[in-house]
Amino acid sequence: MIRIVIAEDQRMLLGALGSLLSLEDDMEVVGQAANGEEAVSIVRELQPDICIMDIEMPIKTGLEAAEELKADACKVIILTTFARTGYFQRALKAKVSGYLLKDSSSEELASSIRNIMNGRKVYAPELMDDF
Amino acid sequence: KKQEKLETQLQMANNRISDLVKQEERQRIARDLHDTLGQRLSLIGLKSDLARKLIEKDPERAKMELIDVQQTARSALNEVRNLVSSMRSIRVNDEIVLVQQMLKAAQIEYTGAPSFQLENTSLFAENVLSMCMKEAVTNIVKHSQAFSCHIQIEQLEDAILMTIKDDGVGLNRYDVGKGSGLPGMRERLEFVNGSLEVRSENGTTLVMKVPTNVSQHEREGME
Amino acid sequence: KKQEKLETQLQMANNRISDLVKQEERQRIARDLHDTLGQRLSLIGLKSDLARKLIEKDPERAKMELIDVQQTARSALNEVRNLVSSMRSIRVNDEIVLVQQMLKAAQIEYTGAPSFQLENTSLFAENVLSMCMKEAVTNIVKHSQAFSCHIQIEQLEDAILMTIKDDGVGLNRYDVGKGSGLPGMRERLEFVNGSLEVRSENGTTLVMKVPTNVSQHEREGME
Ligand SMILES: Nc1ncnc2c1ncn2[C@@H]1O[C@H](COP(=O)(O)OP(=O)(O)OP(=O)(O)O)[C@@H](O)[C@H]1O
Ligand SMILES: Nc1ncnc2c1ncn2[C@@H]1O[C@H](COP(=O)(O)OP(=O)(O)OP(=O)(O)O)[C@@H](O)[C@H]1O
Ligand SMILES: [K+]
Ligand SMILES: [Mg+2]
Ligand SMILES: [Mg+2]
Ligand SMILES: [Mg+2]
Repeated sequence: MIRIVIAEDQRMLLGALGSLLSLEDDMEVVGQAANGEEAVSIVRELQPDICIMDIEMPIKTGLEAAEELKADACKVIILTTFARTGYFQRALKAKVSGYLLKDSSSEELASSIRNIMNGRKVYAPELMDDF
Repeated sequence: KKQEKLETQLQMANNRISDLVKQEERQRIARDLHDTLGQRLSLIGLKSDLARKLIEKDPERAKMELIDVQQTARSALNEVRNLVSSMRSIRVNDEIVLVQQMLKAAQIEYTGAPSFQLENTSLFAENVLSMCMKEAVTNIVKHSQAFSCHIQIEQLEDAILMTIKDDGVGLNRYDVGKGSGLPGMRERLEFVNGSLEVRSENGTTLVMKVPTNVSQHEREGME
Repeated sequence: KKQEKLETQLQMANNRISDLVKQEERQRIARDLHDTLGQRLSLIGLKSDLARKLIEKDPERAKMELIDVQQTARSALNEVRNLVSSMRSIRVNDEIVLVQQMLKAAQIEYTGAPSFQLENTSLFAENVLSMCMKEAVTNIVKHSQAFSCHIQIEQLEDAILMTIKDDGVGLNRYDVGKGSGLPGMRERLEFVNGSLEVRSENGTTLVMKVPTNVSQHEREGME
């Protein structure tokens, strides 16, 4: 089982994303966080394999949280709606394993997660060429 | 010599300003779009995905998710509409219709003209006049206890004068500054180099002045 | 007298132009948004409604409709993305980072400064410089076979000079006009009253000049 924590400040998105991933046979969503700070503490507590992180969140952004988790075993995937100047660079600096679009289909997301579990890195091309 | 230089400056300033303004305006809109629409569209994507997967496993929940999708699409559409209409300019003659409806609903008689003819006014200045008209009439409905309201728009040589008058309780100078309506009007008018005058005599009278574009003669000298 | 008049005209023209341009740009974007996003959101609303009603009667068709909904949401989001990125200006210091990555990937050494300081440059002019930088470096990566690339930006009294130099095979005058890159750069530069010079000497050197804003002294006369 791939154990996943999701951090997203938009409640409805958080719920939908959680349900979608739970539907995958090999995945289980073990925790949910509504901001970056919560994400860090839940990850430290539950030690999941993957943490999926929105960027724009209150208290602490997804990028800040990812930087804090840089040395942790948990792999971080950043999900975002739009590319913004500097984001991708910061994501790379924080050594995130994935940098993906929020509107990728759940099949794509699930297969990215599996690839990342196998040690690969997955970056959405749409997000790279205009950061 | 000096004159030629000024003319070149005028030309360059024109180019420069139009570039900058366009850029700034786009960026403002871009920010708006980003924040709200982007989120909603992502949500629609995820929820329709989820609903599809739930159809067999849990048809009742699938239905709930679809109600959310529909609701989210509706909100997003409203946002687009608001954004679009906030980007469109409001014509004085559209606003006057709305204003008459407001007054009618408040049983205040409207004694002005049913529509107006504006000349040499930039769309932007017209927009400002429309917004002021709306705010002034909202105040009349809310605060004046008036029986009637009169709106007059005069075309002067180099300005447009809009006068909005009611026969209600009037206001005193301590009232100005209590809310954000009158200060907002003044600020907008000053932005187009116009002015606002507030008088209290047998009710309230607001006089708003907006300069019109340079005359045809002068304009020819510029292009 | 005449001079004073011109100065007033300059001021008024500035205001008028900026109002109009803003308004035009908004309306253009508003039309786009309305036509594309509005359509797609309505479609999403309809299809999600339909899917919900089909869940029991025809689950397979419900699934198809939901695939459409998801696809439509994605297209809409892409449209927003394109709109937003066409609205965003590119700062020279963001572009220089990208350009260094491109060069690194092509194993061409970058020998210029890591970032630059621009003064008195309009966002728009900066945008043009960034686009030229990107195109010039793309050409170096594609055509030059160079070992190194040098970028220099100088602030002159009334202009910015950007020089991009490589030590590759160079080009001849028949090359200019073969593609759309160099002509596009020239056109954009001329649009901001700038210029492009192409030299071939131990590689290729492009010199791009963009006038800066009128100096402080002159500007004071305008306001
Ligand atoms: N036509 C009027 N007749 C009588 N009093 C008025 C009239 N217009 C404004 N006032 C007084 O002036 C005050 C300030 O008006 P203003 O529009 O600035 O704020 P507001 O209407 O109270 O609040 P808002 O910020 O919602 O506009 C009002 O609260 C009211 O007391
Ligand atoms: N740095 C360079 N070194 C060598 N040759 C160059 C260099 N830059 C341009 N050229 C030559 O000039 C030609 C025209 O360049 P230009 O950028 O206008 O078009 P392009 O790169 O061929 O196509 P595109 O329209 O995709 O830019 C190139 O095809 C190439 O032969
Ligand atoms: K990590
Ligand atoms: Mg968020
Ligand atoms: Mg008010
Ligand atoms: Mg080229």
